[in-house]
Amino acid sequence: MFEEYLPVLILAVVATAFAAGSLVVSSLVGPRVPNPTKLSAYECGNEPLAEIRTTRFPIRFYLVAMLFLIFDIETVFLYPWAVVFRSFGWFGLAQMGVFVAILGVAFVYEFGRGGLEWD
Amino acid sequence: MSEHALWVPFFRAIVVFVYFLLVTAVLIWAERRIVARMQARLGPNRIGPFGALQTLVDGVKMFFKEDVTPAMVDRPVFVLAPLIGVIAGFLSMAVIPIGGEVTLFGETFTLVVSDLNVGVLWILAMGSIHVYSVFLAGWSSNSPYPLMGGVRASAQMISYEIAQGLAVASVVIYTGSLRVGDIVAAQSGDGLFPGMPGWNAIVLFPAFLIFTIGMVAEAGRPPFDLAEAEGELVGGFHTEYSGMKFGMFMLAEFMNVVTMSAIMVTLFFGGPSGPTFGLPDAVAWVMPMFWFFVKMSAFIFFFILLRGALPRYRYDRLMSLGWKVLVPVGLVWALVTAAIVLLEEQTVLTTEVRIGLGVAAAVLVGALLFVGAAPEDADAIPDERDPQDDAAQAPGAADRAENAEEVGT
Amino acid sequence: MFLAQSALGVPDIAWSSFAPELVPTTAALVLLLLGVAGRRRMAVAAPVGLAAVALGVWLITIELNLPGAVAVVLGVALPALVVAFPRTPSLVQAWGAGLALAGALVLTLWQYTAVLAPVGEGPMLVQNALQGSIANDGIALFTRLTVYVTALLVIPMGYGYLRQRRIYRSEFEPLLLLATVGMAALGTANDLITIFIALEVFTLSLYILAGWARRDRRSEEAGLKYFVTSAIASAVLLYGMALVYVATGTVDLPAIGLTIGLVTTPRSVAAIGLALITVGVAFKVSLAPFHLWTPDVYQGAPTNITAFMAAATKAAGFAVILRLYLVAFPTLEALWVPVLSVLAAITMLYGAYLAIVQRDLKRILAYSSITHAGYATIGVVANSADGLSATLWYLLTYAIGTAAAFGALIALERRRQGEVTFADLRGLGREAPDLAAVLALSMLSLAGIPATAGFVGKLMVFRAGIDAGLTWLVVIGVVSSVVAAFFYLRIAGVMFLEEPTGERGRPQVSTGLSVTVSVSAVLVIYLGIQPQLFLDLASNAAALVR
Amino acid sequence: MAEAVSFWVFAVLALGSALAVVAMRNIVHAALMLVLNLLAIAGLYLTLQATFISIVQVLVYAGAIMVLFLFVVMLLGVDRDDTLTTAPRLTAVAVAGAALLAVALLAAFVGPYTSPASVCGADTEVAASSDAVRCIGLDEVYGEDGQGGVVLLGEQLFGRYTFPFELAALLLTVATIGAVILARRRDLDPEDLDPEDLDGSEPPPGAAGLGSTSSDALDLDPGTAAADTELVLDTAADDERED
Repeated sequence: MFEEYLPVLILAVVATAFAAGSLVVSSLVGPRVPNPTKLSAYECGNEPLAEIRTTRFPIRFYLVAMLFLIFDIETVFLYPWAVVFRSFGWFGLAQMGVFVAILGVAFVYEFGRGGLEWD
Repeated sequence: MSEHALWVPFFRAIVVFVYFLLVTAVLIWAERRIVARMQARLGPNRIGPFGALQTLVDGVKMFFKEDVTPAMVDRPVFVLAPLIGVIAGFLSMAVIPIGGEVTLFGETFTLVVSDLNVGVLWILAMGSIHVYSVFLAGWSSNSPYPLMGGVRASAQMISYEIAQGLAVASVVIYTGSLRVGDIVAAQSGDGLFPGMPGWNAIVLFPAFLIFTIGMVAEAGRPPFDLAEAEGELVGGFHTEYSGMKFGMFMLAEFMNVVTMSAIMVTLFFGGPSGPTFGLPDAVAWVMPMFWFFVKMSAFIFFFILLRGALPRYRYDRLMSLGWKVLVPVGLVWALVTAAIVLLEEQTVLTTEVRIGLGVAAAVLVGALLFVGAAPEDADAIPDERDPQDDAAQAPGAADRAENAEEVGT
Repeated sequence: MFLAQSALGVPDIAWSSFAPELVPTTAALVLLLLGVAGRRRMAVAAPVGLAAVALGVWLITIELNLPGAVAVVLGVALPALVVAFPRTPSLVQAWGAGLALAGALVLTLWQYTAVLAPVGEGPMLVQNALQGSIANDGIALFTRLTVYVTALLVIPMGYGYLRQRRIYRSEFEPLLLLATVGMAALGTANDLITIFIALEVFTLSLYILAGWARRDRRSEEAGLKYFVTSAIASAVLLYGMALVYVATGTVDLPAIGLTIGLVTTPRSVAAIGLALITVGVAFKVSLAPFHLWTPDVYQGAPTNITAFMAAATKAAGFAVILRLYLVAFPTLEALWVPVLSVLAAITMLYGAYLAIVQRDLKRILAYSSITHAGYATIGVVANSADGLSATLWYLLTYAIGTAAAFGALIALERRRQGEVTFADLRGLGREAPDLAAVLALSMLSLAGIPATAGFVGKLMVFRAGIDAGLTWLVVIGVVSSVVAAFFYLRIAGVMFLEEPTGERGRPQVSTGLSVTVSVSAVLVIYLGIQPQLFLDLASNAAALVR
Repeated sequence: MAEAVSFWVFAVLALGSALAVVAMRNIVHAALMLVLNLLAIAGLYLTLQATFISIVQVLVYAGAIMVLFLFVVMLLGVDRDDTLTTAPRLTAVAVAGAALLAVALLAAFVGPYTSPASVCGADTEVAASSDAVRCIGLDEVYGEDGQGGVVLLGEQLFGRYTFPFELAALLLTVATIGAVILARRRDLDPEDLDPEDLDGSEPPPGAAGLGSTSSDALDLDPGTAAADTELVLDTAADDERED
């Protein structure tokens, strides 16, 4: 167990050290000549709009994230099933088939309601 | 996993780290050369043979560039975002075997950081962590283009994560194990007939197609590089980044190409397995590394070709493709795979029947794939709602007035 | 022992154990598809209908006549409805949902007569199916009856109302059906995991339904409030379940009941789990002091949905309470009986007191529902077979009375176009005597006046309480009933004794509404004067999977 | 040793980040702390040898739920100066409640699980003699499968828990319906609004009242209907902003 994850831990440490180290080194050796234009938001040369953070995003994105959550859970259910379904035979397939079919109805419903349209 | 000397884990981690870093560096150079060739240019050719050291020099140059941190950013998150990208990128390589068994100083081990027992899920999990890098870069910049680019890119990534997850699920269903080592081992034998490789790409062709599309979208590469469509969003989520922080994003992006190619090779093309041509054992251990590198390079080349050849996709089309085509096809294919596996187990299918079944299934799913991917008019449900709705919902203007008010507040 | 029992290989599927839920589940999915099928409705209805008929014929050939008949009827009805209402898909939805619920009711009764009590007179059998996920016993039977009857009443009741408020959507019936399925499944659930998922199925549906009227701020607020409070309650409940699992190492309620008594079980952990579970379920059935969400949600939600929430969630919530406390925690009786008793006492007094000072009738009924949760709890804390059957019976009568009351409110609300207060009731007895009579009848039943269903229920609950030695609680219950009778009777009095004020249109009673309120009124009286059949059923049903 | 070290690291990380979640003023920072917390919990699962659950924790919680959370933050357009403030009285109540629960849990667990008499205590003889099955590590339970518990989990999920598994599909379906309804602006099925429908062969119950009493929403007069805002989520859809 520990043996398995030790190399991963080492890799993580090495990667972090590499990434953070690069940032630190560059901040040490790089020049620093700030001016107001550099420090303002880039908007293709226009005067930056004031409050970008009050912008609200289209509800589409929320819907995508919500659907992602739902189908992610479905996908996650597929993995343990993929490993064990052989021992359940056709019953196992039917079981996942029903699950997928029910969510398939939800999917078709959503398709029909335009939930997947990006307009 | 047997006990090894303490240096072995360090060796594995560092070898893989350096390996992928080098391949990424070569990729950046190769891409510039190849795309240049496709555009009848020369590309970098000054530093080193054929300009091969250009990447190195560029990397060094990055250090001496000014790292501008605009005034409006959210500093801690602004710094964190590129780090997450690079770290997640390196970590997702942890389960990919880059070669076969090697013996070094009396220790025999496989050239992989660690063959985790949740292998393929580890890859997906790191992919889902990578989303944060993009999203947080956009959010912390506090500037219009990055914000839009970040949200767009993360929506794209999560959409294709599902499709990719389903394609990987087919592989797991076929193999019956989550461990990458098992998946590679299962592909090392012969295919449907002797002499044909037992690659999953052949048996699970639809899953392979889905994964191919998904990997390009996940990596945010052309033709799916909507997040940084310079015509609309300037640089996308990293517009406000400069200096080494920008360098990190660039590294992460190119590393993603390498990782995706490596995963593709591992899951669908048998990883490092391949013929050894009866070489003596002393040399034979090089062959798996060679095969892995060749296969991976082929996919990296594919990525570069895509970039050189294809125009950018439209964002709505991209999302439609992911949700309306890849997800349903992936789900159906996962079940079909399971059915085939069960048939295989219960009855002894003849090779002809197998091939027939496989071709039929592939044609069916492929047809679905292309029917779905056809231009919108072909599959759009005629929208009967809107005109009636506007007419019927008499104070439709009220609706809009409401919005205006709401936006104002 | 460690992770429940290990069941390898293909599990045994006892179809009859969840047959009643299959019908509304399928119907919900089909109606969901129909709702988006547009002009291609027939392309959905015909194959589904055909499949259902084929299934039905096959069932009949293997001697399952009643389920087969249900499948055939529904299979024929679906395309027929699509043909019959080509221009009003919403009617297809409403009728389809109604028929599916009727089918579920038929199957519930079939299940009882054919599987659980085949001889008819003998004691009811209990069925432990699907490796312990499902327990078919008295709780399951009564929950199904109550929930399906309520849903069946609510669909025609609300159809015209939703259309007129212009908040009808084709998702309404599927969501209502799925909520019903969730509640029925909760009534049968016999392990913690099934309980939690079933609970979430119906509460998630109800969040959406409570916020159904998107343009109405109060409905929005109701949806949001219900969502936030109920989600927190679910989290607390889940935490409690996790702790119980930690302590006992199993999620099966009967196994928990056995394990929790062992010396090796850390009781303190189980006790904290029990406390958190109690908080969670108290939220769900709105026992004071966890009732704060109830008035606002009941007032804000569209009235037909409020009717469903008030009537059916109580049944489902108490089903899980009964099962948890009587099956899983009987050995911790010393802990939960006093706590629940105190909660019940507070609930009865507080609910009745606050109901008096309300002006809005929906709020009055909301507080009334809180009060009734208190009465029903008496049967739980009695911790006896009598108490069990009393609670089950009480919930049935309460559900029907509440459905009738809200049905009458719908008619008034449609006239008034807004909230209904006492002023709207003045002289209703003269303007619309039938409606006033139904409303008065339901009030009498909720107040527990003799010759109505509510009286019998209250009597049984109080008797069970006294038998269990909880006289003080019953005294509080009686006091609360007297206080509550004041506002119930005041409603009835205002309608018949006071003069109408000003010009108002007649209350709008659609056909569906009038049928449903009449049926509920008849049921209220029938159960009040001829309770024997159902009482027998209830006492027979006091058998549990232990 | 390694197990103990990783436990303490992850436990401290989990606790610290959980505290940070409630202490942070900026909602995105708080969300990031929550991500860290979820990852630390995944680490704890890993320490318990439950690798599959651990990775699913990362995939679903950190990878999906928190992304949804961040998207909703974007959707609402939360200003960075928007701080999360709570009334001091409520904070006090919450702190008191949490402290009470913490003390109760500590008391409940410390007693039975650490005393020498306990089956889970250090006294291995007691553990060996009595019903000690609850105290073995997950490593041994998973022992055979070598896949981090996924085989055991799958066999339970698809064998014993078939019914709740299928119910979960219904739950996800309801969630889909809810998401679509929330994201849609329109209240009605347009086909049902077609006046012809209402005069169809069989008038729907209540249709008679439509013309006479009110032609629009029942609850509000037209003036307030326009002023009455929909849910923020709904109108937040500033549709053309993106393009």
